Amino acid sequence: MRRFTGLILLLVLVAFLVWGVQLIHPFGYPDTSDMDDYIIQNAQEETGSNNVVASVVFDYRGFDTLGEATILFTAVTGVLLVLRASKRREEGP
Amino acid sequence: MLSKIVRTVTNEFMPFILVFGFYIIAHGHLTPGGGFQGGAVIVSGVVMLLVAFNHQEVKQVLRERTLSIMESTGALIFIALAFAGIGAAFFYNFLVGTPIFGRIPPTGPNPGDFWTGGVIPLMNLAVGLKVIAGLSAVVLAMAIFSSGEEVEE
Amino acid sequence: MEHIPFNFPFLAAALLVGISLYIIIFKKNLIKLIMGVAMLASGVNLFLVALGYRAGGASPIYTNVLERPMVLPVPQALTLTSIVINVAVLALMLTIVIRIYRHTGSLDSEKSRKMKG
Amino acid sequence: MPSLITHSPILIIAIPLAAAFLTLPIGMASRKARNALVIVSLAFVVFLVFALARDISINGIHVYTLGATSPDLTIPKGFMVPVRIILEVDSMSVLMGIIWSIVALAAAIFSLSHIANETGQNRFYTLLLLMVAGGFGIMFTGDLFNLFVFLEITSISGAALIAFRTRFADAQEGGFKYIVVSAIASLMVLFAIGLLYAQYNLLNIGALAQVIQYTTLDKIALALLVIAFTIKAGMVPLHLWLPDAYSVAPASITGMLLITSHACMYAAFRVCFTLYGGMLNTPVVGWIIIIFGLLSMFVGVTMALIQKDVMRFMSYHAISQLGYMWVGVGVGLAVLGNAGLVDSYGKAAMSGGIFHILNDAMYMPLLFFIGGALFHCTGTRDFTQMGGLAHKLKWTTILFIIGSLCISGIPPFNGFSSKILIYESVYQFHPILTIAGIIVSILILASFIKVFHSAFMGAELSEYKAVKEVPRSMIIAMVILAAGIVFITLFPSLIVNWTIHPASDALINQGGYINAVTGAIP
Amino acid sequence: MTFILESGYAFWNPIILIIVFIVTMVIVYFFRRRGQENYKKDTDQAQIFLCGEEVPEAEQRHVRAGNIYWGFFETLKEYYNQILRPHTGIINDYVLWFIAVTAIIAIILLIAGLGT
Repeated sequence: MRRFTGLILLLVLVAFLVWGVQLIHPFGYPDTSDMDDYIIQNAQEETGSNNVVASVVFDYRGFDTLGEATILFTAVTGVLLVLRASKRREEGP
Repeated sequence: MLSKIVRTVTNEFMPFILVFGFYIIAHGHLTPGGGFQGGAVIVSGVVMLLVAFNHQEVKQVLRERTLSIMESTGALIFIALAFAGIGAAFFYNFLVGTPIFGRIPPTGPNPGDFWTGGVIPLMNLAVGLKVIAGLSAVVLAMAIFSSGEEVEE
Repeated sequence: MEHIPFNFPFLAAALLVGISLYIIIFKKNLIKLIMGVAMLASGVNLFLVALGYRAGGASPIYTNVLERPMVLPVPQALTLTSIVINVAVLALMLTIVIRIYRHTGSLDSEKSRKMKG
Repeated sequence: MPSLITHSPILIIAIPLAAAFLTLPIGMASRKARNALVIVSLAFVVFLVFALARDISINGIHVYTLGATSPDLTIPKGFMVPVRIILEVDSMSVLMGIIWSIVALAAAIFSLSHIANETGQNRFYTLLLLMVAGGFGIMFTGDLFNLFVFLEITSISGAALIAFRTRFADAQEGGFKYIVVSAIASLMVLFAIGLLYAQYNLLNIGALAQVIQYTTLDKIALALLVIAFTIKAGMVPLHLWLPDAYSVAPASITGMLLITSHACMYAAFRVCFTLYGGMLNTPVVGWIIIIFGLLSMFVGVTMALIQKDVMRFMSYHAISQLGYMWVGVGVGLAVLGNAGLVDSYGKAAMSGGIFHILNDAMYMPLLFFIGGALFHCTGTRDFTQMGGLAHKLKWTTILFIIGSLCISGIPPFNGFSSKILIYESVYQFHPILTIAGIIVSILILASFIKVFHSAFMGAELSEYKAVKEVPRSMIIAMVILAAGIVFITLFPSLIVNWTIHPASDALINQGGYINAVTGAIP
Repeated sequence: MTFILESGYAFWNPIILIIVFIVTMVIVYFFRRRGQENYKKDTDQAQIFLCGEEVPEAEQRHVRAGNIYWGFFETLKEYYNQILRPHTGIINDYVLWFIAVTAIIAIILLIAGLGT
């Protein structure tokens, strides 16, 4: 019963997604690209970087990258927190 | 610990992996790549060390405490670079036009100049340091924990 | 370049999302569940990076490139961010699963459960 | 000082981040210095949030463009749409920010002694600060992808903190459930962002709201976004993970996790009101939100009645309280297309819902902290085993009485002052909603009488002879929240006029939000 | 005037309620003072009478939470059986609910959009 209902609802959702992605612009021909064109044209002048993706990652959307670096930091801290020794070792002087 | 062939090959390959990783980090503003990608390349070398030798030997070189401090340092450098532009706005690329990484390349395709990009190369380095330390710490901690020992606090 | 019928790359991303949701719902093994989450992340990343493609475009890097239209750079940056985020999520998930296995000796989502109701 | 205000949106996010990166190196050197760093940075953030709130009440929406030559240059010169990430703080965001900063400070103070005997404290505080930064990011950002990033920061740090007590198997299980649910929800958010980006090539909420068409793709994106935020907020029938995760976390973290629930609820409202806004002129979305709210109220309280674990009991009550807010704001959303109805009762309903967020954020963490204090003293979370604790825990008992009277809406406490706003305005929309609210309120009182009788009343039990009053820092944290309750109780109209009505106006005023981003076109 | 919260139809004044509370307390106190004069505190009069049985210790008399509202739960047994069914505690089911609700909401939104 659970399997059947789950499968039906999953298929409904996937059908929506498949139908939805058919409505997007044809692959390779974006309808609008104002923001990206602006970045492609002005990235070299504004950030001095040849790599436009790097200028997006570290300048135009640098705050996302700070968040991303923070997430990595969070995950590493979390991993070390979860795997830590639960009893304190006898501490020296 | 794996066979002698694996260990020898690991030893021989390690410098190349390091050089390649640092190349990717340092040229992040000119070619595909950057701090995350280069850091991941170097960490793959660390994983290779962990597979070839066991974690006790790796632990003598890389301690979790050192790695944690390295990671915090990387993150601090990154956020400090972001803060440094606060005269205009947070994350302002304040080095463009200055002697340090400040050259502006000609618009359009060009051969590429290393001293460009403003804070981008510096941020790449900070992120690279952070990724190397962080992912190494994760892999090392998992290796230590799954061998039954305890990870230090 | 000819127009690809059925928006095939987008379709692949949507189906990948569907398959991974199937895995997450019906596989009781926690490691398989994590693999499902990883696949879901790949599906979404594929979708994002496919959005930015421009027919016949070059990669958006000016170093030694020919004069051609460039693909959109923002989706690539978003995908880069998203990949790193998913690496972090997976690392933490695997760690917690290791701990769960230590405690309960089981990787089955039904047998290792302690809380209900 | 003016420049401090100008930069305050980013400073509020960046100071906890920088403090988090510093916590580990400093904590290795000295424990006291680390505690001081945590408390001082959070206190400074509280100050900044209040300064920002004052500025917003005078000057309107505060916009901050990251990486531009000037923070108020939202759109590059000679261009039409924003390119960079923009932080946009209006009255609603800053209200959430005030709540979050106070609760985070209280939680940090509470943790000082609550986890004093555990290992891994440096990393605990690091994650706590990261969670604070993530929560502020969700509340203040004006960019959809940035919202996703901060959502992930809060969920990852939250999951690691839930699994903090590694010696318990159920803590690991709760953390795992939380992170799986969060990861899937965030990926759905990302998919929806992709759908929106594909059509409009924009990521900024204000700029998107200007051009959005409500096509089929937008509808699918709306469903994905709203349901993803709903599951993160923990509404019935998507609440199943919430008690599992909340009941096993350290109590201070549970209080903070509740506010991340509020933050996700805020994100859902932001999507409905600001991103789609005028497009949703049918009451369908409003009714969806109301039905989620009604289900949460009922199922939450009835499930709470049969619980035996004190933290689980509180978590189900948290779900039921979230229901009130969704009903209140949902009524406002349902009548959004009709300006006359909005003026006659829609805005009052929204004010009630938003006021309830503020009240809930004061008493619910207080109750969670009391649950943690009971666990701290007795070593168990099962309140059927407790009894007679009022003899020993005088402060805790008084605070518990305050909290439980608040949550069940007994006059004169503030719990009822927001419920009366909800009841009266919602009654005109549909009387059954008010009746449901009153019945749920009665059941809440009944369940709290049960816990109070079982845990605090009765003779002193022999196994708890050695129990002492909880440490001072825990009491200070609880008293901070209780002081908030008393303040709101005594001056309800002050709070409502200064913060709540501007917040509900800010949610309704979609044009103002858009103008703050795109209005500055030269 | 800052104490009064007006909702448009009614008002809410905590000060009045606090005064009412205090007045009630005073009245209750007077009633209590007028109580039985012949009640003596430390005699057998104050002892519990349990049909002549041995009275258990104070600790044993404490009514635990599990025993409170027994009748309520007995009446609503069927409701609780139904409501506890989805609370399985299995993570897969949680995600299934998520997918199910998303699919249903998407259908509702699309159908609602057809009319306009």
